[in-house]
Amino acid sequence: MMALLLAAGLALVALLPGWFGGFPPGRLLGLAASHAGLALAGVVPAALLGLALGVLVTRPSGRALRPAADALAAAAQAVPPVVAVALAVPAFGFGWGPTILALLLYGIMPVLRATVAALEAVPPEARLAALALGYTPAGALREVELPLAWPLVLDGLRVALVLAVATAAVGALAGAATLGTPIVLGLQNQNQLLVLQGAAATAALAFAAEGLLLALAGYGAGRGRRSSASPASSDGTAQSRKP
Amino acid sequence: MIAFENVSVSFDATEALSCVNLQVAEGVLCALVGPSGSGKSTLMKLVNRLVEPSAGRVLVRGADVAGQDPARLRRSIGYVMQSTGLFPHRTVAANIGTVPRLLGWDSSRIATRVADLLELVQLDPDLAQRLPGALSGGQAQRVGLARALAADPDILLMDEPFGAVDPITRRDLRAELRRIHAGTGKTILLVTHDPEEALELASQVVVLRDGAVVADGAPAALVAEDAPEFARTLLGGGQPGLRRLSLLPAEVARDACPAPADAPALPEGATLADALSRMAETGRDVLALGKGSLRLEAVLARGR
Amino acid sequence: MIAFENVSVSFDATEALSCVNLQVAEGVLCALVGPSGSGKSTLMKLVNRLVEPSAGRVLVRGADVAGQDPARLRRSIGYVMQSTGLFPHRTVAANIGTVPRLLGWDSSRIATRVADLLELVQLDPDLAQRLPGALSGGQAQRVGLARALAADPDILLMDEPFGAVDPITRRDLRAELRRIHAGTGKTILLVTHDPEEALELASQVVVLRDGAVVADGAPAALVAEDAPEFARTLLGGGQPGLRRLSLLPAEVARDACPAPADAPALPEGATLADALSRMAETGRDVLALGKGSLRLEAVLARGR
Amino acid sequence: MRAGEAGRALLLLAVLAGLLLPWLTVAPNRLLPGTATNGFSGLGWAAAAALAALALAVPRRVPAWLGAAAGLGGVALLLVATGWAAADSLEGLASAARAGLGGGFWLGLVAGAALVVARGAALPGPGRAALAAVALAALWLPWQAGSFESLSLVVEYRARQAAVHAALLRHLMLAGAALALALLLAVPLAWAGFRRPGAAGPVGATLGAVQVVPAIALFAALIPLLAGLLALLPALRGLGLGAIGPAPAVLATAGYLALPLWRSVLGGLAAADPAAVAAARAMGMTEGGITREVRLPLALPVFAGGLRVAVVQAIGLVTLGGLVGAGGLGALVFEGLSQFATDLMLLGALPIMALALAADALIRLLEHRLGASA
Amino acid sequence: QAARPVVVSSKIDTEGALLGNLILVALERASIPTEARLSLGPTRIVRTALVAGEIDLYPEYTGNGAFFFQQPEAPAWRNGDTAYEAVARLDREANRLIWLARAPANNTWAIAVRGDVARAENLATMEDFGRAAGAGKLRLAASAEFVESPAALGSFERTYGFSFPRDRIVVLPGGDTAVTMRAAAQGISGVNAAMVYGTDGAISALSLVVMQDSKGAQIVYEPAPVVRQAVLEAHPGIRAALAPVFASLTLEKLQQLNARVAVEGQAAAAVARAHFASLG
Ligand SMILES: Nc1ncnc2c1ncn2[C@@H]1O[C@H](COP(=O)(O)OP(=O)(O)OP(=O)(O)O)[C@@H](O)[C@H]1O
Ligand SMILES: Nc1ncnc2c1ncn2[C@@H]1O[C@H](COP(=O)(O)OP(=O)(O)OP(=O)(O)O)[C@@H](O)[C@H]1O
Ligand SMILES: [Mg+2]
Ligand SMILES: [Mg+2]
Repeated sequence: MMALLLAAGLALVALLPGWFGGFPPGRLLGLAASHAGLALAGVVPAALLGLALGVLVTRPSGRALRPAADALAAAAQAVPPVVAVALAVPAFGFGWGPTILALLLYGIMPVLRATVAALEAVPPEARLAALALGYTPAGALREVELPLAWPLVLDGLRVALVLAVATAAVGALAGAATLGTPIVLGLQNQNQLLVLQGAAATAALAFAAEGLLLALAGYGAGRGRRSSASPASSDGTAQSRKP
Repeated sequence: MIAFENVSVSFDATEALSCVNLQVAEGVLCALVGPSGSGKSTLMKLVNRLVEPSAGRVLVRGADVAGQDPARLRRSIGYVMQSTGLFPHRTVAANIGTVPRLLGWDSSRIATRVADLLELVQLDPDLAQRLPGALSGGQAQRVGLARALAADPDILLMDEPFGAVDPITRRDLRAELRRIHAGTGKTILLVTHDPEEALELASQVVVLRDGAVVADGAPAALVAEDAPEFARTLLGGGQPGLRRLSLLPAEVARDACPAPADAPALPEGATLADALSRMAETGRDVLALGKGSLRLEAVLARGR
Repeated sequence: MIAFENVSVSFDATEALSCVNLQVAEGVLCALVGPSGSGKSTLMKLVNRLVEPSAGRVLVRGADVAGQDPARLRRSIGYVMQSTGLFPHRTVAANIGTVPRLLGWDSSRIATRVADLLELVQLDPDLAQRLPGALSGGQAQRVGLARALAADPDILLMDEPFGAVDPITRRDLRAELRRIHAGTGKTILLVTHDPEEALELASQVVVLRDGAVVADGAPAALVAEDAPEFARTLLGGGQPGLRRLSLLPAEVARDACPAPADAPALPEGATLADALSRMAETGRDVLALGKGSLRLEAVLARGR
Repeated sequence: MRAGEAGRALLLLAVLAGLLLPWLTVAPNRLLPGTATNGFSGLGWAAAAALAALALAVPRRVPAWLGAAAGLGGVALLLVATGWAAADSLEGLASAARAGLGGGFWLGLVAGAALVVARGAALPGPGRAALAAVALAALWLPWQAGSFESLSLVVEYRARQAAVHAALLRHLMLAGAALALALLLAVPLAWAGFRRPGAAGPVGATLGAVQVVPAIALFAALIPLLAGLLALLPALRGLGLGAIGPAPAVLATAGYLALPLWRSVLGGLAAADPAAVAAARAMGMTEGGITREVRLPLALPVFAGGLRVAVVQAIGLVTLGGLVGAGGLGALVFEGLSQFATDLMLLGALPIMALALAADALIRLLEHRLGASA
Repeated sequence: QAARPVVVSSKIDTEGALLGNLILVALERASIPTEARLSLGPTRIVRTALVAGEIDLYPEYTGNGAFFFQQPEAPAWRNGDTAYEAVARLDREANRLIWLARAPANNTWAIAVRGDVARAENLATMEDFGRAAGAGKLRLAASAEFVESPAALGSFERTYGFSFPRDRIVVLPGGDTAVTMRAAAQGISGVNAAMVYGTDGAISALSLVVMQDSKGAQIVYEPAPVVRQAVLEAHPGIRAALAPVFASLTLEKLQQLNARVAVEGQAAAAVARAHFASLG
């Protein structure tokens, strides 16, 4: 698990300076916990929404909505998270609310795109076979299309998660306790060490999240295919790392 | 069992089928042949509502399919595709057990059924836990067949089921199918590109061309001299006389008188064409067939 | 023209070919048959160095290919694949003109050549500006053939060239190939799954099994009674007698005496099997063949 | 959900937006939160007429062109009526008073526009072009007639018209430069990764590592880095490189774009039909020839997909250039941020979204062309 | 060197835009060639750019010298004159930067309370604020810097003898007074008191009341143009061109001008031109 190793290394980079006048490690850890929670709170609805939209626009009935959904996702992606946070503060107050909204906007596109691409890549014969055997459309989606699309969808989720962890730093601007706090403080006080600590801690968290996601997914896949003698159920990292 | 009444199907611009009328009786193995794009697959998909008619009615077991729940209907009809369409993420056993699971069978009953089916299509039980990616083409086709048979449907749709396998495996699978059809008496609709296969397996052959049925009848009738020209060319392959002989069991020309003691013997179940081949090989004009004999003139007389 | 001397090929764990010795003389159409995975494609790819032997030598036009520049060698050898491998982003004309362009021909010469080739493979010149995606299977196969012929190579490698087309188109393409081979005298290596095709087209048939040559000879010899069992089963299809008759032109059994006036006539170029079919169809045991006649006994006598 | 139901859901969304959320807000100045009016009471008869037109766009019986046109009419009417209502509501107030657009307006606009796009998507090419032209006219005419001049957003625009135009142009240039730089980086790397699959892993990991650095940190961290570099190599200054301004913005943005571009080029190269590649090799093409003549052309559609992602990201990310003195629409956004003036932020953010959408549509068109020709 | 225009810059905030535009207008009138790089970024960026020579001139606050030279506790920063002298000397010696004449307007940190709250609780000075701080009626929005720096909130607390409960502070790490004031005015997240700067134009528009720092707890932040010595030598006219402009910027005047930009939404350039014209 290369991601987890990287995460550990970066975490050291982030924490070590704490003993030499940098940002105190205790506070950094507290911020990291809050950061992780915030990122999760943003990425989960983004993932659900992206998945739901992706499924919707690949159904025969939702195909008409595809251009609109694509355009919306692109627009959402183009709003810089800082701006989204700032615009959302008057409506949502300080703290998590506006940040979650920004993460939501930012996370939908990767998940939506990955879901659509993955569902379109499902072999048409498998889909046809599912219908021909008497699956209802929903059953075919649940038991055939989604499982086959899963590796690519997972890739999209991974991207969204990493983006969310990196982006959650802007929550600092809205008063949420995140690893963006030392970054913004450092920027204001010209303290490069704080910026480095914040950035390294954020990166560490992102890698750790990625590693955990892949480990969880690999575990799930492994359980699903435990009984198979085939070499196909290989390590998830190697598969999803492929472009 | 299956009836098409004035059925037409249009896709956007193209008319895939126009005014098709066709009956397939219970227990019949009906072969659909015709050039590529003639509408064979479309005709077949009407039966389990993968395609909807733009005009006309399709009756299955006497009832119009239009009024039936598609999922229920499909579970009651087996379907085998050329590209197998096996679910790549499910083991062989899970693939075969799909429809029973949809029908809510309990798992021990499914397991028993899967084991029976593997035996029926002559697959090693060890394959049950493999994923389809790890099967050879012929094995995958057998799994596809087993999957279609799983819930013991009385109707089986087979769309070029043996298209992707080599000729040796193909011959095996063909024998398999004949055996299963004989043993179960299912109604089978079989799309094939191979005229020999159609003639050999089917008791009814339907020839399609440009979305219309141009011939429909017993195999022998379609290679006879009075058969429609297109069907004759398609099915006869330049030697309609020999094709006819290959459709007839040797018994029909048997002579009760015993053959000379040194006459070569013809095995049980051989066709008249087999008899002719054996005569050419041995240079003899009489063969022993069971207790009786088979004479060259009698064989040739049946080619008309 | 082409010679394999003690050639073996290993891929990682599997030995695809072991100790193959084989000669293909100039102008011969040699068919390679055998079950899937027996090494047919591998043998063919040795010729243009798409595969390198792990032991032994491959000689083309008398010279070991190992010493030759692969790109130059390949440009001098035509190659047709089952999946056509047409470039989807190039027009039919550009596809056909690929090797001439690589060889640096000027564009007007290429254009003339493309037009000639389209005529040779009997394609409408209007197709020249289409993209391959807009062709039917049979048309695409013809374009693939034309592309392989473009620089007029003296050697042509064809790997299941007619695998993906329906039987009617397939029969046309087969006739095409026979015509081209007869007209140009090229040395052709043809991989096919279809025993009938091999017997009908080839003057030399090579049977492979598990990476070894198990039979090599004239088609008739391989379905004879003394042929190796495996080859006989593979090629004979259960009726080796009739297969042999289908390999022989009707002339070999002709009788100089004229036939009765009402005897049905057999067209020029028909085989003995065709004659037998005609006899079965008409119920007659004498046919008119040119000025002479053809009698049933004479036909059957050749099946041995 | 059937197509008609999707349309009905959008219509319902528009109605709810108008009923439950503030549509227009009137405030004594641009900083104070205003008092809200909801869409229907504010717009009067126009709201009813607009909704009726939108409702006509929903049923599938209505032909696509008519549905799209009706929807478009409804949206246009909503916009114009909102402009008029804003003018009415400012009547007699001090000059600092502002009429701002509320969440209900934006949600209603998005729902209405989605309805039009969904119906318009069913039209043939020329029909879509005509629809787009009519949509532009429907915005342009009332804009020229001054129907929108009372909206706070337009007031902000009028106050710095020239600056907005300049920022737009500069934003495009920055995004273009970042994209070009990222291409220069990603294409050779992808090529190397394709030739030597062993190299792809580390390159992917490195480019991926950039993604996890928070954007604000990266943009800011580049300044001391560049300053140090320039101190070492003052000659670079002559090339127009500076520690502040476009250089860090373009560099940082390019860093983020490299990954999607690299992935799509690599994926595209690998996507070529193996049969076509095998055929090319068998005909005696050299490896270089195969790449030039077979792999690259066949990779283009895949590559266009990656390019689309990268362009949208570029337009979004370059905004942060406003923090490092690069200018562009980001400068407007951050000026708005520093005053906490919502409309000024929107004045920067809306063109960014519009640019992103336009670029997305443009590349999609290109993709379509490529897809059609390949 | 003389032909090179003076690169004028400013910070990316309302007052920065205003002062930067004023400088531009003044230099233009004095026929000194200029190149505008206004609203370049936050303090750090602009300061780095000036030290690196990327820009030539921008308005900075005297009190920031406390942080540039890392001596926040030094008493010199708490008086207008000594602060100016200190920063001018330090910057000339360390960076060859010249501080020109400053404006008599102290843009220092202060705390403002919602008008209705101030009236209800009778709050006018920091003493009043200190008394009310512990009562749990106030919720303060402030930047992390304001909360954590001993020279800011800490200095207020020490000077006026109170301690503001930390759990009643909404800390915004990059927080600008525009945000904190708006939060207090609008009551976002229950906030009713805000960190502000003395010259913020929006204070009265947002009905906030500034608590008087009667004991001078804060560092003095008076704006002044800072220019690179080499540039000043090349264009000696800069000094005379800018002095009257900055002299005109009293606290009230600067608040007014800021309000025109921040509250009324006029463009900073237009406001600057109008003010310059009013100077005659
Ligand atoms: N889903 C579809 N949309 C549009 N046209 C279709 C569709 N399915 C089939 N067609 C068209 O309908 C006609 C009949 O197709 P069908 O698949 O039934 O032919 P077929 O006889 O099965 O051919 P093949 O032997 O190649 O499988 C063809 O012209 C085909 O292009
Ligand atoms: N590139 C390769 N790497 C590893 N094994 C290979 C490779 N190419 C072929 N083989 C193996 O070599 C053996 C012979 O393959 P080959 O493709 O020559 O068979 P074939 O007779 O052409 O079969 P088919 O009729 O299926 O095309 C097979 O076992 C195959 O799996
Ligand atoms: Mg078909
Ligand atoms: Mg092969």
